[in-house]
Amino acid sequence: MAEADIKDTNPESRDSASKYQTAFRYMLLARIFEERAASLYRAGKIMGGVFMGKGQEAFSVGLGLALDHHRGDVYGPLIRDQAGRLAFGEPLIDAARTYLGSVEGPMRARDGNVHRGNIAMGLIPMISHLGSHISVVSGRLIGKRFTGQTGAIGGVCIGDGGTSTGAFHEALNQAAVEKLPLIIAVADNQFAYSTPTSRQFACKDLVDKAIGYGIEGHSIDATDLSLCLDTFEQAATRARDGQGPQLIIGHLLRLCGHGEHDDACYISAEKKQQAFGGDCLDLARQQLIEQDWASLTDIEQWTAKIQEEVEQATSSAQREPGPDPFQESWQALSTQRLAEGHTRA
Amino acid sequence: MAEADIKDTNPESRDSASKYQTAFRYMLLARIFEERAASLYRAGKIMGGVFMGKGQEAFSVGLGLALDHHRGDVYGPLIRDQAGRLAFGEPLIDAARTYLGSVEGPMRARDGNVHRGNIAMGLIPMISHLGSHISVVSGRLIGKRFTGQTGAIGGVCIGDGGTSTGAFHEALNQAAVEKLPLIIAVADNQFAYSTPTSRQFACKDLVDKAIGYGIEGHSIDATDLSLCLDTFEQAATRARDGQGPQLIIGHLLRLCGHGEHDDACYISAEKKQQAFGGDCLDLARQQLIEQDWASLTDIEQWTAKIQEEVEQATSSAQREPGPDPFQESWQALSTQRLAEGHTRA
Amino acid sequence: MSITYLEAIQAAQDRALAQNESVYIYGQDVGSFGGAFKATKNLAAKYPGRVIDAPISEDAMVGSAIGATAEGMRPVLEMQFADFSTVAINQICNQAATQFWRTGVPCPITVRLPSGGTEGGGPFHSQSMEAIYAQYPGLIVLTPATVEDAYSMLLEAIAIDDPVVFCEHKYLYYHLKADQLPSKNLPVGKARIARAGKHATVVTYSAMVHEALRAAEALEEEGWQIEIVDLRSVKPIDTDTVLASVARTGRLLCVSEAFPWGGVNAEVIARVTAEGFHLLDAPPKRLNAKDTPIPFHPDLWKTHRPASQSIAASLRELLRY
Amino acid sequence: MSITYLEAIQAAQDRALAQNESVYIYGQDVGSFGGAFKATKNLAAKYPGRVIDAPISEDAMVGSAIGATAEGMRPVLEMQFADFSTVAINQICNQAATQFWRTGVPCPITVRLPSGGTEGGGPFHSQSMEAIYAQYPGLIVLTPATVEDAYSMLLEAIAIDDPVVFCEHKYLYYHLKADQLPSKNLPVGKARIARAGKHATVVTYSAMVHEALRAAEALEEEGWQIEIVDLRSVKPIDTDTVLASVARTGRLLCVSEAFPWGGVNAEVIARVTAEGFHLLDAPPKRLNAKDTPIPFHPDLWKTHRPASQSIAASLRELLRY
Ligand SMILES: Cc1ncc(C[n+]2csc(CCOP(=O)(O)OP(=O)(O)O)c2C)c(N)n1
Ligand SMILES: Cc1ncc(C[n+]2csc(CCOP(=O)(O)OP(=O)(O)O)c2C)c(N)n1
Ligand SMILES: [Mg+2]
Ligand SMILES: [Mg+2]
Repeated sequence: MAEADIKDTNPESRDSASKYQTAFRYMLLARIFEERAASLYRAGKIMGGVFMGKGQEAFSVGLGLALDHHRGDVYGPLIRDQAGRLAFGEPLIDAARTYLGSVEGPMRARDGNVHRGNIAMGLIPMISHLGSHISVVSGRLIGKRFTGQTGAIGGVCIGDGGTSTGAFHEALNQAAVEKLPLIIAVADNQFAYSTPTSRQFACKDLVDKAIGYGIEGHSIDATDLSLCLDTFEQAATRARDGQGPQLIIGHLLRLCGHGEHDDACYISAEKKQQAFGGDCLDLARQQLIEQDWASLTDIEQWTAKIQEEVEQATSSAQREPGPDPFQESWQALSTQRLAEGHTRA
Repeated sequence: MAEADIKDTNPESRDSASKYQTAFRYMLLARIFEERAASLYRAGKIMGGVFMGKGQEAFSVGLGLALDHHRGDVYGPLIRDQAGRLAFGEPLIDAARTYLGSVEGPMRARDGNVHRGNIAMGLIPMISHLGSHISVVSGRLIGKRFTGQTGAIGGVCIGDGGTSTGAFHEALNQAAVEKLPLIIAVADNQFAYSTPTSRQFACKDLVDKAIGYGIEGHSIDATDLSLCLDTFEQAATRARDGQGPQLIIGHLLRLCGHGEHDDACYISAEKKQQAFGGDCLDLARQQLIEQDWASLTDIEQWTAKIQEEVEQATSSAQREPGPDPFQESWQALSTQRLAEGHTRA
Repeated sequence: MSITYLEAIQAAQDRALAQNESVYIYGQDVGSFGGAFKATKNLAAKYPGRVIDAPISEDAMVGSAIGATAEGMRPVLEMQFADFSTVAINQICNQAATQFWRTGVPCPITVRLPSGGTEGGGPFHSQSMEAIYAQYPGLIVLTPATVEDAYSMLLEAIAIDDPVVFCEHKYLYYHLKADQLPSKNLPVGKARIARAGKHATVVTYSAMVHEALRAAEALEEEGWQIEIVDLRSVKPIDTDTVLASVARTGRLLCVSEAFPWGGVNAEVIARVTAEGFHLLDAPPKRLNAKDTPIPFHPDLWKTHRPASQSIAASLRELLRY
Repeated sequence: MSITYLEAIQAAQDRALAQNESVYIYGQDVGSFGGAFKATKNLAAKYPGRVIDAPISEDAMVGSAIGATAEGMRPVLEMQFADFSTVAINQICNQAATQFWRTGVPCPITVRLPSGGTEGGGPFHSQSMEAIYAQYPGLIVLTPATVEDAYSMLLEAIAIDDPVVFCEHKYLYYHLKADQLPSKNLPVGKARIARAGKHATVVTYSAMVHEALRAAEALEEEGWQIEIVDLRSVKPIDTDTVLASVARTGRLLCVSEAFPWGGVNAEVIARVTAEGFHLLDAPPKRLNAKDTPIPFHPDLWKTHRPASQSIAASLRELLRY
């Protein structure tokens, strides 16, 4: 990612400036990449769907940055977490390859869309069934407890709609009983596909669920990058300190369709003017300027570099070969001798 | 059930006396019946298991009495709700027949144990999978809403362990979103089979879950019959008044094994001395005497009559024929023309 | 006028809602949005309060529908994708399917499963689950292959007093068109001869009917007349129609898009070999998808599922025997 | 010394815990209580912190086990009854079973399912779910019929790098005894000739092996020698051993306690008729439980499931052909 100098000289402020900058640039990278993916989708170059994190990059990047895979931290992102994935350390090319069906991608074109992961680096390859990846992240923390890998934490993402699943409940409760160092980031973006939260839950704020699980909860304006960064950083510290699961609700608005096939006609224009309706990227850009942490020229330069980076990733993924069905093993088992292969008929 | 006069002359107090008496006698009936079932079980006369509500009759009867199936109310009891079932109006003989495998029972010996119900009278025939009957009760309320049966409410029972199921969560949330007139009675009897609540959930009191669903919650000492009666009565009124789901947590102790095959060696004797460890039946008996709502002689008479009633039910069920496999239709579909019957082979 | 398979499903629900006040529709985004695939388009506006958005709670969706039937309702549930019904399987197979047998009270729910593979669908948006459900007593499992069947069988499913798992194929949603909706049709439980022939029988259902038809055309050029039986319903199976066809042709190939172990193909072969062993001039064959999850990439997906070419190749082998 | 099927399961878990630090056990009441059936008796005390009580959250139980494998663990999960695994099916079939294929990282979990019918078990404590799981790619499904297999196959299941669904039969828990535990045994994936014969082959597994053996004894008195193949593993199926037996006898009866539609019986028949059609002197037959939920009452239950008498009757029909 493009680097830039931080002008502030006060060390503490320099630290936050630097972190803010880093976060902003991941957000920008995610946004620009996803816009590119959307245009490839419209051009018919992407099979499957394209799901954007537009409007929730600040919340997503907050968790991604709070985790450190070098320390053994585990991350379970969902469909709108391109920014968090980048911050966690997933290479951009993995996203490009997965969307574009390159056989060199982490899922080898067997799985696509946003269903990628990297188990070795602690990045959970989500399946589609909402909520079902939470207990998988918990299981890694349980595994680490068994193997004595202390100090590692987990972070997992879910949407407002995903909180209605049985899997969400069972996993949260289990994490609470096991007092796991798990951050659960709920992006309340006011919609699950077309369904407004009024048809999804009846509590005032999803953070009201924390007490019922016996865990700590925080509810924030997720359009505010500083707040996101601080909240997740504190939550990570508390989780590492043995304070158990941390439920963080981020309030924001989905600024795009559910996927790129969806024009989101059901989201009224006023929503954007109301609380949490802003674009976190615009707000962060303003903040950078206001705090004098970056100039417009800096941002322009970053943008240009990022555009180049995105261009490189997508065009190199596009040049890469797709899968060859005749090279495929067509076996789902790792134990070769027990694999039956095709039907015997 | 045996009747007795109420001595009090103050009308309000007479009302509560009468209700208390009625409740007590259902509790007694349930207790005596289940003790009989347990002894039949020990004598090898009952296939399957016997599950007792010992210690939770007050809580169970509270909900059963608050519901009125003549008004269209619906009741979804679980394994420890013999008292509530009787109060709701289930004939004792149905329990005896189901345990003893009489073909004249409501489940025609196809299902047994405590899995009986009567759909027409609003009594849900539970399946074993914990939590899965809650949404069925909700569905009946949704159905009543469609068909304009106003004023009816639902009541559903679950244990502390059952709150960990995904089904519990989905159903509670759904009921909250639909603002259904549903009372959810959680009998926190400190154990799920052998598992203490510390391994089941991490919140202080399960009532803490109410706010997270956006519903009203109440937590009571469920060894206290008056409290149970009042709480459920109020909850029923609030549900009928459109206040939405009412979560009621009853604190008590399971005073028996999980089933009669289990000696509950894992429940320490001290538990009975601690808070909520008392026997609600004993406490209610004391109360009856103290309030002068019944004399010892009255209670002895009731007991004798109830014993007779239980004896009659079990012995007549025992005399009844079991099912005849050759008379069975062996078809699971109501649409005869689509039933395949046995394997064609 | 021309109507697609998807429009037929919408029309059937429209008609069911119009005809019977007890019908309601419940599922994620089925309300004003009209459903992920638009199978309930316009219905919420046309039938206020009867086409309802559900939370992402498949277990509770089905459980509540079961309860509503006891009040006389006939709920139609939409799963957003068949694959997501795994989290409702307990309610479908243990609660709904057992109710009539346990209590004598029927449970008329219809569970719509947008099923089967499409390009780029991947492992969790492509599954064919009919054979999972068909194993459980108490369920009826339908797999319409035509626009006409999508319409008439869905209407019939809603009218049937037992729980019906309605496996509609997403690949056919837009690909398949008919001139008009049928006014009458074969009843549920009857298979249909989709193409008459005399050299071999293909027994299949859903999207694979069309692959088989294409294969039959290819073989016709080679001089073979292939009969194709469209099962329409995989539970019950119309064994008589299948046997009658095998009696005519002496050769059987079963084709299904589902995973290879067990399933409809194995069940049909077990029935035919038990009751029509002497009718067979060659060993029965079957063709399924491969024994891996369903791949995302179109090039893999096309190889994973049976298609006209692989069906034709199997048929050639069968005819050579 | 004598050891039951249930004790063998306990012993296998004991040995796995002793041999491999990565093994842990997770399930409702498996800790100090030792499990609903006492299959983990004493293990919590012997291996502190490694035999853990789970909340009533089957989905999260399996999900967390999947996660733990990525840290090198080899979890063994106990479902309290096989029937309750329906609420974990999504994690087993979509998360665990697909992981290796999707990512190349194996997922060595073992899910123990106390399966099958017992007197008074009823519809929700008696199910045989092997054929539900066997349909999904990526799973191994084992069905031990003997004390020796219960022991050695469970040990092997825990050692296998893929997710294993281990269907242990509750009826055999106490009914079946052996003199000692085996020191070596057939590997997973191989079927066993449980009894040699030459007039007909019965292919079966789990508790039905013993019913078939009794039927074979009855037929021996009538002069028939019945060969019995115990599949041991229903995914994969050892088709070669089955075919070799049918080659010897020319007649096939498949017996399973599961519901009649599809399942192991249909799969075996499809394989045998495809690859060994000419070996058959009579149409293949099958015998399953009836197509209703499993009845509670012992008199109904005994008629619902296949048993030695009905197996013997089927064999007589088969031999008469
Ligand atoms: C169990 C399950 N049911 C249904 C779906 C289909 N589905 C995919 S995304 C989605 C909406 C998710 O909404 P939310 O959780 O709020 O996340 P957002 O898309 O807003 O980020 C639905 C219903 C699914 N993936 N899993
Ligand atoms: C989904 C599911 N998993 C497991 C079981 C097995 N089971 C039956 S009762 C029980 C314990 C229930 O505890 P709780 O809910 O506290 O009720 P209690 O027995 O204390 O009344 C368990 C684990 C079940 N019935 N359903
Ligand atoms: Mg959302
Ligand atoms: Mg309890």
